[in-house]
Amino acid sequence: MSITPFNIPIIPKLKRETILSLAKRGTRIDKRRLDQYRPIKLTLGVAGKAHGSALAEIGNTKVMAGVKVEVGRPFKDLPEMGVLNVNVELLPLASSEFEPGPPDENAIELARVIDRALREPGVVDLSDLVLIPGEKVLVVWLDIYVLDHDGNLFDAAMLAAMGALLNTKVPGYEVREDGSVEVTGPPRPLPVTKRVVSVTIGILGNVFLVDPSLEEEVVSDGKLVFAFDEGGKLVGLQKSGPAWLDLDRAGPAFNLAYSKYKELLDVLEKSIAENSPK
Amino acid sequence: MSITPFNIPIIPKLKRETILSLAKRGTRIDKRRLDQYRPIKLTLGVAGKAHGSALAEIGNTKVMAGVKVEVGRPFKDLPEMGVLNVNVELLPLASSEFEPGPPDENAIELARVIDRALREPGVVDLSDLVLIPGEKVLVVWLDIYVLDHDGNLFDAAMLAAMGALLNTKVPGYEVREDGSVEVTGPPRPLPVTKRVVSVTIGILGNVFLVDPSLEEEVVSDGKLVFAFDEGGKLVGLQKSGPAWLDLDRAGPAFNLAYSKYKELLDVLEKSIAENSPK
Amino acid sequence: MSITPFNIPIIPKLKRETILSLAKRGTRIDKRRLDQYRPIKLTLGVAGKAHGSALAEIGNTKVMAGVKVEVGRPFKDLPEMGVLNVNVELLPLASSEFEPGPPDENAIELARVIDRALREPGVVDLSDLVLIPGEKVLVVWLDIYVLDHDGNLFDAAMLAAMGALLNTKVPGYEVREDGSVEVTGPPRPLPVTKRVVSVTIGILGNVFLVDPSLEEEVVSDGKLVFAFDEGGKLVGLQKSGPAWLDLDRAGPAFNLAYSKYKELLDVLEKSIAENSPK
Amino acid sequence: MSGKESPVPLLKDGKRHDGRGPMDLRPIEMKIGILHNADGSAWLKIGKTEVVAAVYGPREPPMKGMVLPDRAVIRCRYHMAPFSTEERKNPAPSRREIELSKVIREALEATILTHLFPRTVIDVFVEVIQADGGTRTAAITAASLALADAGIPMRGLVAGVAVGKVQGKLVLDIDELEDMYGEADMPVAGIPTLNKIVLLQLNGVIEPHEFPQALKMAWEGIKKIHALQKKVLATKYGGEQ
Amino acid sequence: MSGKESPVPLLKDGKRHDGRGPMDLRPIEMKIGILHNADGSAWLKIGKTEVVAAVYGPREPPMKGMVLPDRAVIRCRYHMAPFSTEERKNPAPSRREIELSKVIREALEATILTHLFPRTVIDVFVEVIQADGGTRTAAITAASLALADAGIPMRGLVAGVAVGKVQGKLVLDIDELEDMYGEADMPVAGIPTLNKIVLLQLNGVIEPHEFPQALKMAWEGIKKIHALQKKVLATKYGGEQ
Amino acid sequence: MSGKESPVPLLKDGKRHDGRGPMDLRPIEMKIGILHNADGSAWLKIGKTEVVAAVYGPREPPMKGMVLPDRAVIRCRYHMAPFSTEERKNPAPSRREIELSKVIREALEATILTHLFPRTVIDVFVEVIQADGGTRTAAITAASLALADAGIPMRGLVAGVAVGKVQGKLVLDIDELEDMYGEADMPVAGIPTLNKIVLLQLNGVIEPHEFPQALKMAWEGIKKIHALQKKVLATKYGGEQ
Repeated sequence: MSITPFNIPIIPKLKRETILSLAKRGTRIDKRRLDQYRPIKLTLGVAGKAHGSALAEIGNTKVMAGVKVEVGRPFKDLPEMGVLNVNVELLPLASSEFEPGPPDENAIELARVIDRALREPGVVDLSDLVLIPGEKVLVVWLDIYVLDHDGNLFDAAMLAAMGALLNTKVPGYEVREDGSVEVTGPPRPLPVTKRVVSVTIGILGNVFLVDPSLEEEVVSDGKLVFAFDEGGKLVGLQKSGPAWLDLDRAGPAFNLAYSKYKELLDVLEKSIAENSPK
Repeated sequence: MSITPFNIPIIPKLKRETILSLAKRGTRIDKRRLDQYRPIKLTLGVAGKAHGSALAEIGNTKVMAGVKVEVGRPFKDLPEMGVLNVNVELLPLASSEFEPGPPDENAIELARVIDRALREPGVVDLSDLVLIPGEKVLVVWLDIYVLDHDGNLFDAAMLAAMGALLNTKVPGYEVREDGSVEVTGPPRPLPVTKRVVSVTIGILGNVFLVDPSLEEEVVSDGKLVFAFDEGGKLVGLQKSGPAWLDLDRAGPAFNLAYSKYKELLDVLEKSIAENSPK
Repeated sequence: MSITPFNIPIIPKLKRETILSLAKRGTRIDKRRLDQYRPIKLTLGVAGKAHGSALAEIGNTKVMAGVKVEVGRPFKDLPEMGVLNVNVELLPLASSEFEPGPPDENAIELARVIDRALREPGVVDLSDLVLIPGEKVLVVWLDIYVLDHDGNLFDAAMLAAMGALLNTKVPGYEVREDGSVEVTGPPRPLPVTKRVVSVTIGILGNVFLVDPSLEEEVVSDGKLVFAFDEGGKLVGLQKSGPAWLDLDRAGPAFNLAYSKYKELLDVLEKSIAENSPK
Repeated sequence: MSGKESPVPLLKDGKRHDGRGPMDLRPIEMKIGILHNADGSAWLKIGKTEVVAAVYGPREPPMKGMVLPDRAVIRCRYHMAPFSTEERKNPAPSRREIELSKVIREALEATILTHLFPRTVIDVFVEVIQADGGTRTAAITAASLALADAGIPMRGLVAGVAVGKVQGKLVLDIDELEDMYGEADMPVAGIPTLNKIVLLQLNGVIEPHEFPQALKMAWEGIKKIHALQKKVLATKYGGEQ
Repeated sequence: MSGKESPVPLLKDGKRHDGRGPMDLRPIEMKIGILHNADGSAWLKIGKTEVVAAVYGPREPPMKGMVLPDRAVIRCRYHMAPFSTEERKNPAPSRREIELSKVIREALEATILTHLFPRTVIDVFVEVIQADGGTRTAAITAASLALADAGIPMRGLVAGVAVGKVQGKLVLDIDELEDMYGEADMPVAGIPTLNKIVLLQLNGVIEPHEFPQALKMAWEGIKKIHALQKKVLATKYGGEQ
Repeated sequence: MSGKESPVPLLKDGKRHDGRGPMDLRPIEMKIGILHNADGSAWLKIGKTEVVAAVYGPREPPMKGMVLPDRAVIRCRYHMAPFSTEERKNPAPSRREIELSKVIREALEATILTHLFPRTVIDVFVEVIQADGGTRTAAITAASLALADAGIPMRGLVAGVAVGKVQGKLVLDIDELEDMYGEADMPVAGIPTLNKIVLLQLNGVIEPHEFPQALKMAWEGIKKIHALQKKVLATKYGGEQ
């Protein structure tokens, strides 16, 4: 069951007015342009026992992602496919609003939006993760760990997720004659076939703010998350929050997001390049 | 742990007095005789993806039941028997008193009373649901869905359950040589060997009210649920609620229930006849 | 998450002062010496359907332990070892402070301290509990049932646990040619290789009280639990509660505990001797 | 009622598998005041079935709002020790335990004078130490003793016993074997001094004419158990012989 | 979007597997006031997808403190019957159901005049009786009808439908087969009288130029569904033809 | 302590498998103020073990009634990232995490001046990012730094380290390999400026005479770690060199 958040501080109406009036002049509280991201940083290989990991920072927002690859069973209806599980933890470290406990609807929504944006375009080639068809496959656990929440968790989580997947080395599993599986060979990169990034737009009335900070999110009506693959195809989309959107503003929102996705892709590419063996 | 319900509206004592004084004159708030059911209706085949389903209505009370048949494992101590699972959901749609969440003690009691009334007389021939003894059997999931609660959920649920079982077509499972199970043959009816109905009597002091409405249940001390098979054998019995019952009133209560079970059986038979291929 | 207990009666400061001033004179509210246990009693074979059981009493504290041995799977990384599970239930019967529900942090801490004191010195020879290596082993369930809480649950639980293990007869499992396991042979004693007891010391400021009663625990800062095997090796240790301990008082605490463990060992030995066939 | 055949005959020459006649109860032992902390407690053994009951209260509710303005709230837990059964029972409450906690609570609500203690909670906790048939009726019998031991006013003591049907014949106080391989199990509990039934269930199949007969047999058993209850209370508290 | 091939062609000679053209909705039936206890209720069938919605409130919060000082709290549950799907669905809420409950609640928050009912709760419960594609948009359409039936003031009725992509072509109101073997599923819900989008998601892959196109198709569907909503309300309540 | 043999010798020519002597700590790095939202935070790496700690408070309780009239309530969570271990760890709290959260909370209760903040809550959250032995003592050392960073008054900084026994010899600051194949692991935490022990556990078997010896070794380690804590605080806040 989903319930209107009621345990929240009162929304500062004055702040909303300020942000709206700044927006009319094309600027924001932190001096950014309406279509400007905060500084973005992606660091790969931040957790040594993970098979792959990354830390994404957008402004003060910090999201870590870690990948573990294990042997498991395929889904009954997909016997020749490995398994990808995406989990998000909104850690209580990250915000005074986050309480310890199992993932709530916000964590689940975040995980599922990222899951779809990875799964639908086939970012991980799951057909390449089969050991014994119908019996044993590789299960990829992608755990997204939100450490510091200063707004725009979707884009940071997406970036961390892609970074971690691209950083992942799969242990060299081999199937023995008796059907047992052992790690014998050298590790190999996870088969990642595409790169995906997301662009989030905050909605305040008729104003669009790219990469909303927490301060901006709190007074927003909601947001739109667009996920793109490296070729610019739309591979995910989510209206999140109680906002409504004018029918004729959907196109402009899409165009705004489309104009930004390459920036994030560049961050991703750069960090991979820095990280790859020379 | 069971707790006296404490989150309930105060019981209207005046209403109780009214019902009691009407009962002395042999009648009820809705003009029924003390031993009279509200109109009963049973519709089969109401949920297309279920293998069997039914909607039972008693007055304004509406209970749906749906059956799904799946391949599963037998119980360890009953390797040559299929499995029957009965589950009840008191949906929040059905009453302002029902909250979303896992089945509470009321839902569990209801499910278990119906389960026993089906299991003990062998209503479903579980020995006819074995694919590979000890390994693979058919599992019958009987999900009872309470949609509108205007009293006497037991009888409505029992009727919906029997209707759904009698409406069930089991997929034509076949065991291959390699032990795998596939749907190949034509569906066949679920082996239902008996018909069972229940008769519920509300207890208010020394007054018995057959088929109590919600209004009557709220002011009652409790109820007695008697389940009978088509031959009139007693196949289930439950005192529910904090009522007590005079030792010498147990016989009359039984006789009252016994005098009514054929009415419900008739409803069941009629709906089956209407539904069967001509 | 662990939370400072806040649903507790206010700690009686006067009582604390009384206990401290008595302690200065070397005595206690119930006239015991500072290093004196209350009467200890251990009765074996108290629960007929358990494979082994015992009831330990220390003063008014009553703890039962029951063992069930079942066939199960070994841990993946320990294919040639049986499994020992230790579970503690702080029953609501035992104290007005215990609420029904899954084990809380106190029950879990108690279970884990006992588990370690049994596991680390190899009290149960798990290598002797293997039926088919990597496939089927014996699983020993040790359920500790706290019936009456008058302080010092650790020592009573440890004693009940050891008593129950020593009382356990393992059903005579045999592996058939087809890999199935059946009970055919005569039962045999559980392979228990060592005896372990614990000695608990209550800490009030600089005062140590052996075997604190509930009255003493309530005003204490915490306690130290030392577990010893029959040879006097230290096989477990836990500071429990928010107390601190002077660095130079740790040695004296250890020595005090060490001076007492044989008393408990004697109780254990005596009850085994009484129980063994003559 | 498992559909399987019993390993031993359940009736032979008018005797049951353990030598009892059809109307014989198993040997019963009862004790009260066995726990230190509880306000009232009782231990009951009938055959190999063994239960412990404890009562706390009337007391403040454990949680704000868990009260009624005109009477006490009863909390009741029927729970089985993991080692009380043939196979280890997971200590998390099963659906069976949840149902039985409810029917036992409702049985006790009928006898406790709850209106004397508005805005309080009375807790009844029962643990099954060994389960060999008839645990719910043993639980309610012990709970009633523990309530009396706690000094909580009741309309009357509650006692319970099950009547079963084995090889076509009604028998009193069935044990686990008779329950498992018999045709029916009808647990009954009541207040014999008031001739009131407070618990009534049936698991199995009986003929219409057997219902009054089974009830009558149960009541005979209940009266015998009630006499033992009175005796154990008198031993501790005197009076009410 | 399973990566597997469809057992039947999803498009053939411009017709879909069930004979519809790309812009055809499935047959739709709606009823309101179908439940006795709920303050408002609705039943909706679109193709083989079937949902029931009930509304309770505005009413006291079920739990102290679950209120807002300036408006109503909305509680929303999207839930699937265990027998509504190909394989039996566990009735415990899945991650999918939790997400959909959230997006449906957020969609309704945009239209309900919550500020008229401070310190109250409005409950919207939807059960999927049969799932054959488009259940979330069916749920929101039915929920909106149930809200109207309960007399809860809204800025406008909400209607929803999904646009899908099959064999490279956008089609309206996809069913389960088209969802499973198609390339994309874009559910949209909105208030057609105000031209406001309140729900927008995408599961799958589309080209940039297809986004405005898909949205336009969805809106055509939404307007048709909205016309049916008005009709069923008018039949009961008159007016607003 | 798994009973299995180590793949490498744990001691050879007086050196440990990683080249350390018996009294050598692993390399340690500490940082404070690494998180934006938390009132205080710290990051600590010792060998390959890596933890992050955050502190919120003193603040209003998250739930009415979760307060004490005379002091602050401490909430403490020790939690491992799913990717911090050899096999993926389920993020739901394990029994081990529940116990460690308790002993860490109790250790911190001894040093925080909780009576200065009645009716408030102080939250201490620790995440293990990489687990290679000594995570609980790393957690408590980092938590103490985060508390200092949050400006919460303490009787003294807490530092912790484990002493282990490998191949019959006591060694300081064991790593995971030494823990797994060694004979004992005795974690100790304390306030070195006051000579107070606040955490003390033993997992394994030691001789009676080894207990004081192990404690002495731990205290040497604790003093060294404490010196590093002071240094990192001084770098940010000056003073207390």
